[in-house]
Amino acid sequence: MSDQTGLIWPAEGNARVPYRVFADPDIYREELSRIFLGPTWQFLTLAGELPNPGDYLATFLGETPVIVTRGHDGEIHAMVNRCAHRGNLVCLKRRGHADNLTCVYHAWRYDLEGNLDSVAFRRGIAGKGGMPPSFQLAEHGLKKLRVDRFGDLVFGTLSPGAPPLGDYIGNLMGSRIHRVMHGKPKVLGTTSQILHNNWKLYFENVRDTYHATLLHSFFTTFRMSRLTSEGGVDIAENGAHHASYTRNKVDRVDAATSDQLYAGIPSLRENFRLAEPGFLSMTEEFGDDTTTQILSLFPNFVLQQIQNSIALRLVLPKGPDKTELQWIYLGFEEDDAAMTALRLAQANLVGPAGYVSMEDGAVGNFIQRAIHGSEGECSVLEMGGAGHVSEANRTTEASVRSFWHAYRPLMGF
Amino acid sequence: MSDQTGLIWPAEGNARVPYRVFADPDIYREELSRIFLGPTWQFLTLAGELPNPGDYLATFLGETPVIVTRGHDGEIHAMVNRCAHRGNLVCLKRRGHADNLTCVYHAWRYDLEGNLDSVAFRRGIAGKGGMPPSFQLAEHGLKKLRVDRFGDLVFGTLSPGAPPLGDYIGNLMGSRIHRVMHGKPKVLGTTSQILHNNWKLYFENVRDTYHATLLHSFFTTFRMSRLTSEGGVDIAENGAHHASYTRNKVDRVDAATSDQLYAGIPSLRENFRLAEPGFLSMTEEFGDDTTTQILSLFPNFVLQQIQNSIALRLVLPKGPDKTELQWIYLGFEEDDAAMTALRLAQANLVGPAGYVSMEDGAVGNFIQRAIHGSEGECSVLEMGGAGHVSEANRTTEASVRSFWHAYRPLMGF
Amino acid sequence: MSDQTGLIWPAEGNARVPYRVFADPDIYREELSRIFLGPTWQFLTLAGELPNPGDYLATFLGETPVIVTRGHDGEIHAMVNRCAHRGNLVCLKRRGHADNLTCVYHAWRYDLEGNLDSVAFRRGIAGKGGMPPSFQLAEHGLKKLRVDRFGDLVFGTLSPGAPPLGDYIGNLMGSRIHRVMHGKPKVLGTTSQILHNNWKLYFENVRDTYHATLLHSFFTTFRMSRLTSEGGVDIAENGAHHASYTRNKVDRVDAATSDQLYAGIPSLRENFRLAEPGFLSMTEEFGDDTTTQILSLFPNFVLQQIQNSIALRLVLPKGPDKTELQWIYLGFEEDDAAMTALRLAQANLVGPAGYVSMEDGAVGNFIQRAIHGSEGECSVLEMGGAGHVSEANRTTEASVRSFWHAYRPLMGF
Amino acid sequence: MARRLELEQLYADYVHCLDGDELERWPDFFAEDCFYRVTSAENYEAGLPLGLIYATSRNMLKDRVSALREANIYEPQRYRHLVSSIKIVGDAGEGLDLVANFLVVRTMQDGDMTIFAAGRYIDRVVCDAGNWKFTAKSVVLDSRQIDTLLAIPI
Amino acid sequence: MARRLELEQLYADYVHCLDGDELERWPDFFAEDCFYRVTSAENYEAGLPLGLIYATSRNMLKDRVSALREANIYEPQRYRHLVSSIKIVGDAGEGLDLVANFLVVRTMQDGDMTIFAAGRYIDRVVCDAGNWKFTAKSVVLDSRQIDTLLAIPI
Amino acid sequence: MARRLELEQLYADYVHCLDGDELERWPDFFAEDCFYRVTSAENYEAGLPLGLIYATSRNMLKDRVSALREANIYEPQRYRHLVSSIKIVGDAGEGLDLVANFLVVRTMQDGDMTIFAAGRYIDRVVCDAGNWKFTAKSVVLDSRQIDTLLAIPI
Ligand code: FES
Ligand code: FES
Ligand code: FES
Ligand SMILES: [Fe+3]
Ligand SMILES: [Fe+3]
Ligand SMILES: [Fe+3]
Repeated sequence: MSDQTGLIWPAEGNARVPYRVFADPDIYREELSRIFLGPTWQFLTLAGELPNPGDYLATFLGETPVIVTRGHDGEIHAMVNRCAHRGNLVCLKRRGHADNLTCVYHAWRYDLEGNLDSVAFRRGIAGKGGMPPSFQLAEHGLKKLRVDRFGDLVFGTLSPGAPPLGDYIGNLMGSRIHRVMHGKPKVLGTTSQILHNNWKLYFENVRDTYHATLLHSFFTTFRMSRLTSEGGVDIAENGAHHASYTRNKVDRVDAATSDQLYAGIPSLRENFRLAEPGFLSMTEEFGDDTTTQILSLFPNFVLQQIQNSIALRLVLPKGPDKTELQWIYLGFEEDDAAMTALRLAQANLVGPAGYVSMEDGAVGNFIQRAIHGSEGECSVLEMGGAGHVSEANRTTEASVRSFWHAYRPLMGF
Repeated sequence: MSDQTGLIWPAEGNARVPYRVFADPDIYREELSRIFLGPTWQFLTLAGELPNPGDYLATFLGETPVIVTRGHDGEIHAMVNRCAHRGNLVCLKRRGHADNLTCVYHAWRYDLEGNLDSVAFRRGIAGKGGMPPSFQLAEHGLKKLRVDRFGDLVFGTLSPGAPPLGDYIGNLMGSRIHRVMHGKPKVLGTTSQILHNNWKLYFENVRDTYHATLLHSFFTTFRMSRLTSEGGVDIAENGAHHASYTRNKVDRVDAATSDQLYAGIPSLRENFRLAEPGFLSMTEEFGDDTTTQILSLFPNFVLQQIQNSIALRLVLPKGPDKTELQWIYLGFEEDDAAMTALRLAQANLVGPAGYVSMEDGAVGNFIQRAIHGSEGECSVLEMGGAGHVSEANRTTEASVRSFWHAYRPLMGF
Repeated sequence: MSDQTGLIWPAEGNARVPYRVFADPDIYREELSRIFLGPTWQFLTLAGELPNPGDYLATFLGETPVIVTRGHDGEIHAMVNRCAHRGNLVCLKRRGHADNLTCVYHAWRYDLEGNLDSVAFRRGIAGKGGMPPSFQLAEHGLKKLRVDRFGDLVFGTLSPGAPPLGDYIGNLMGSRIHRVMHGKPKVLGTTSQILHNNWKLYFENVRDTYHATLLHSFFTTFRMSRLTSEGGVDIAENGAHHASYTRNKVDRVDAATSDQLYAGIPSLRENFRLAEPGFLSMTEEFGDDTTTQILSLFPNFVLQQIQNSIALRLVLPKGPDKTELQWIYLGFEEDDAAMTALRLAQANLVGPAGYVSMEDGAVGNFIQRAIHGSEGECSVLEMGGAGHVSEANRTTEASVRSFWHAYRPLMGF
Repeated sequence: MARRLELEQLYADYVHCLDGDELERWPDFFAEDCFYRVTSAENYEAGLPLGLIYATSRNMLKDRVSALREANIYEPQRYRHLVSSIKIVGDAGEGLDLVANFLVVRTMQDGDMTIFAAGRYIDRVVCDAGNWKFTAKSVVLDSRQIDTLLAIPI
Repeated sequence: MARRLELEQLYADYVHCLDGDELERWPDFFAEDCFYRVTSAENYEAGLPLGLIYATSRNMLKDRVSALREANIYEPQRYRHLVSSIKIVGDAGEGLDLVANFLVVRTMQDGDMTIFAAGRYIDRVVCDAGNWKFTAKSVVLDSRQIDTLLAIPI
Repeated sequence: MARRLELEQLYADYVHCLDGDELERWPDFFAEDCFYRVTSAENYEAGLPLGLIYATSRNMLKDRVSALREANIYEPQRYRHLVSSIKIVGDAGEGLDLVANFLVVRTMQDGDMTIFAAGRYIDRVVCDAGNWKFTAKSVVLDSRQIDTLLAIPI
């Protein structure tokens, strides 16, 4: 690899990140094949989005288009969305329902599992034309993904080398997923956000427990979360995933001390109050006092619980300096009207217009613009030391370092 | 070449096409020089578009801007649209009339054949400045193209190595051009279509006799053309060009059998009828029962006859994943009002909004999107076997294979 | 270098420029580091734009974002606008006022000279987290530029190797700057122009004394400037900068001869007259009869005096084929109402809509488009011979050649 | 003045019909005997008769709609028309001649937005039993280029 | 007819308020008891209740403004709204139902312009003491994508 | 109300004149004694007097047109103006003060379309013998950037 991109990682290891990895088109291309087509499990959809056999939707592994279907066998299947004949997109619509998958170009027909069923005029007409006898349907199906579920979350990979999904996620993350996904998911709505920055800058941001209360005034000003609240960060057994959490009802220091620690930090806005702060108060539903939990699975999935606002986020690379961030806002079938109303009100906190997430849509782009001409220099990840293991505090960049810990071997850096 | 782009063509030859050739910027750059600036003849204009000496228009060889003029000698001339001084565009307008070609930047003046006539202040002023004595006007003309005509069609090349135009086109294509261009062309209108795909994906599409009745429902549903109609594909003597044709009045199988062969193929829409189908009926003008003929000359020209709708199409590469498709809709001076009305009505069939061509504007882009991450894989061109010679049927990809047959040696693949 | 980009400069030296240097992305990247981050002084701002300590503005060295501040010490300072922590833009606004520079991402705080003052939660909380003891604030400041002033003009460089600013500018250019900047600058307004061409094509244009009266009809038709007027071009001692000047009240030849020399040149429009030509007449303010002076400092600064219209122009590269041209229109505090009115009226001459500069916004793009497929060929710079020294006439490309004279050694060409 | 507001409503209804994907209602904005074409300013100014979409009767408009629904294949997309500067330029016996400026933003299913078309409507309308109908509508596009394809009418 | 012009003025005032960065005046265009949301056509047509901005009272609109002024960080930017094809679609007892097309061009401080949003306003207004107020306003974006972030309301 | 429609017609006529390349008619929309400038919001808000185009009389507008016709060189291009949200903001003795939003799409001869300009007209008009004329027109562009060049007025 290094002979291809010539990148030499600094001796400081995960405590330094060369800015070039956020800008270099060659490195980006390598990531698409080594990471997104490599031995990683990537979120595809919620199982409930495909209730019936024949339901399908289109998504991506990195930049590779993928079809996800509910087969006649009742199982979820996924294949590359590229016809085996001449490479046309087999599914043109983002979601739909069909008994089979027929390519519009020459009407080759695949079943819902991606097997090639028929080729139009395979035998030619009146003994002329058609496919040669050597042509075998079985050899020309759609390229299939390995698919597995973790609860209602469906993941896929193109790599035979990826470990079983359960091992990939691990127990630590698994239990933190389960505590949030405690009911039958009901989608409240979706959105998509175009970030003009490298996908890793967003993933660093999500895993960055240090920034939240410094960049997002709401957390600090309204004591929704502070670094002085009880909380910490868990790193998965395989070192690749993270979950940060806050129990803001429990303070590690008293309120005055907390204010004092934030004194002079702009995110604490002394005189900023709301006319209707009611929507900020949380209704206990998880039974563990955890008010905020941000969980990420390498390389493209985020599960968010901020108070009662629950969302899945899917990170899709679109180029060295462009990323699509898809949001799926969730409630549960079990929710009563009041809970649904609360989730909708708290949705004001997150997403592209979110009181505590708006800034995350821009900060990656600020970095992307700032590093022009500094591709040879490095960012500094020393908060909390140089480690990348679980910590019972969030004044650390441990989970950001753990991202690079997972990234570097895959890339050969 | 292979050492430059590292592409190794598959052993199956023309029956396989690596998707990478549709996406790789290095291969695209090589195509611009090896094919579009290489030993190929490319369509420039209809002679009638430049009726008078001094008329000029601007077009392209690949991405290289070109001027085409009618000289004072009454002949058509073409030169690269780049001033010999500092490289400015000499002609700024797409078409116009001028007695000479004067560059706006420093007023260097060329005659209509591209010879440098004068250099502003060549002798300086009052003995100061000006060009050195060594400067020879004759050495600084515009770069000239070889230009030749085939009937009213004007072609050009920058390559001394290209064979004479007549030999390049050959007799088979020549006679098929003549049968369509049977009168004095009259332009009914023009348009231009931006295709978000590699230029070769469109050229494959045009030469693909297999897709028409499977992708375009009008052909099939209204029996304008079916694979079961009599027809075939001719490949030029040099293997580089093609002409597909249908005589839909003659069926190779009876109507019922034809319907049966199309049974289950989506392009046959049982219950789709028109309120005013009249415009679909053809007025015989070619005297040979040929209802559809699509002819392409490598690498950038298409002549279409669909019923009485005649159009020239010019394929201009604009990047690895962008192509401009220019349309010139034709009638003939000899047309009466009824024939003109019919051609205008049948123009609904073709172009960006055409009932039987709309899909061709998108399908190349579908492929372009589908092959992300599959650059190492190949499309499969086995319909009708592996050959690339004329066939009396269209259930074949022979003429698509013949495109690659012409492409590969030029590229060194 | 040649081994990196493989460019071999033609034997004719500065009399030839390979078109490839205007289009090749690799050469462009090299320019950003070798020229814009290299031993050149680049214009940053007028000192008067930052009157008070705490005033700041954001600009660029090439594509590298830069902050310019007025420090508490009353001096002007400049640093790269990239946080030493994780690379975020420290200043988000194009201009503003602040007592210190605090990064929004994690609230690291810098003083107005770029020294790191504090790191949020550097000591962690309750003994957990925070930066390691080894972390030294002094080692993590913003990257500082060398800053120096020439009168009210502020320049900066990132290179320790750049000579002192005064030596860089030299006496010849220095005196020509002083004659224009004879008062306390007052900004009348600003604008910015996006040029779809390589930055060097604009810089060639600015230094091209040959084109002005041939491309811009106003100069010629209204005798504002002609090549037959007295004038010349000065080249700086270091050969890198230029100043062209006209004294159009003094003609080198009589009016009739002048008209005759321009006969047949399109820029002389016999029958074009203005209803209100009054604004074209100059009010003497420089005491030396010089009616036009265009001065450029390598690689990105232009000082213009056209009659009483004074403007600074800043050339910012934005990609191989994109350039931003920023304009700052000036008057002086000493101006009376009549002079201000005259400068505003004469502003119609320059800028994106300027009667004598409109064309310069497009001509670079015309060249950029014309050289597609001609990257192997060269422009010809032989007007006035092959030299690049001061001349008492403008029918020469000496100052264009002097640009390449300065460019080539920096690039290793 | 009442008439002006009626005509502004006509254009408002017309574009909401197209933008709201109520194509089946679209032919009803035209007289049975009508002319509709989409062309470029280049063709229009050169006096070339071609239309990218070319209809000489309301039935041909209906066929266009049924083809879009039944026969043609194109990726899901929607238009958003902005119309301004509606102006009455003639009042011949056979109807009112109108011009108006339009802009069409096309949004694809993935969310990608582009300026798909900008230009002029050059129209003739008649009032038939209290309802204004187009007897002629020329959609004159400023650009000679169509991005990808032109499916939905303008 | 007078009413139509009043309603057109309402939309004109509304967009000049937003484009002129007079956000503090923005809540006054709404009744105290009101509903405002920004959503995508995709959510709207699927009947999904989510709003990217979601307010059930004028006070929540005021909080949005104070957050933009006091709490949230975003790069300087301005909107330019173009509105056309305002249409009254219902006249129930509780107010008038209106739809209108809009386009928003966003300009960043460096001068970069983009089509930030295009879509429909689906509104209800009531006349309160001679002033028209929105009791409900749904901003339905054609695109499912938001470029970078959505700070200023639409 | 009649006045409002007259003013809307004034803007409609004005943009059709520019978009239709009838530049020779353009100065007639102004009083003989008038002020016209094109500037950026940045200059406007900073109180800087500069205009990219700056005229203090109708004759200077005529000179601008004759320069575009006779002297200046630029690639063939056309504008399409969309105007909305025209609003009367003042009614001093010397005339009516108006603001309006505009968007200009520029189309080049090859068909390339871009958003060339978006912003506000800040105008003063007077009624002279039944015809409304601009005595002052400030074209305030949201963006500080001009793409390539500004030839045709806005
Ligand atoms: S590409 Fe799919 S059937 Fe031919
Ligand atoms: S570039 Fe053509 S005359 Fe100089
Ligand atoms: S990036 Fe600036 S403080 Fe972290
Ligand atoms: Fe955040
Ligand atoms: Fe086709
Ligand atoms: Fe110039």
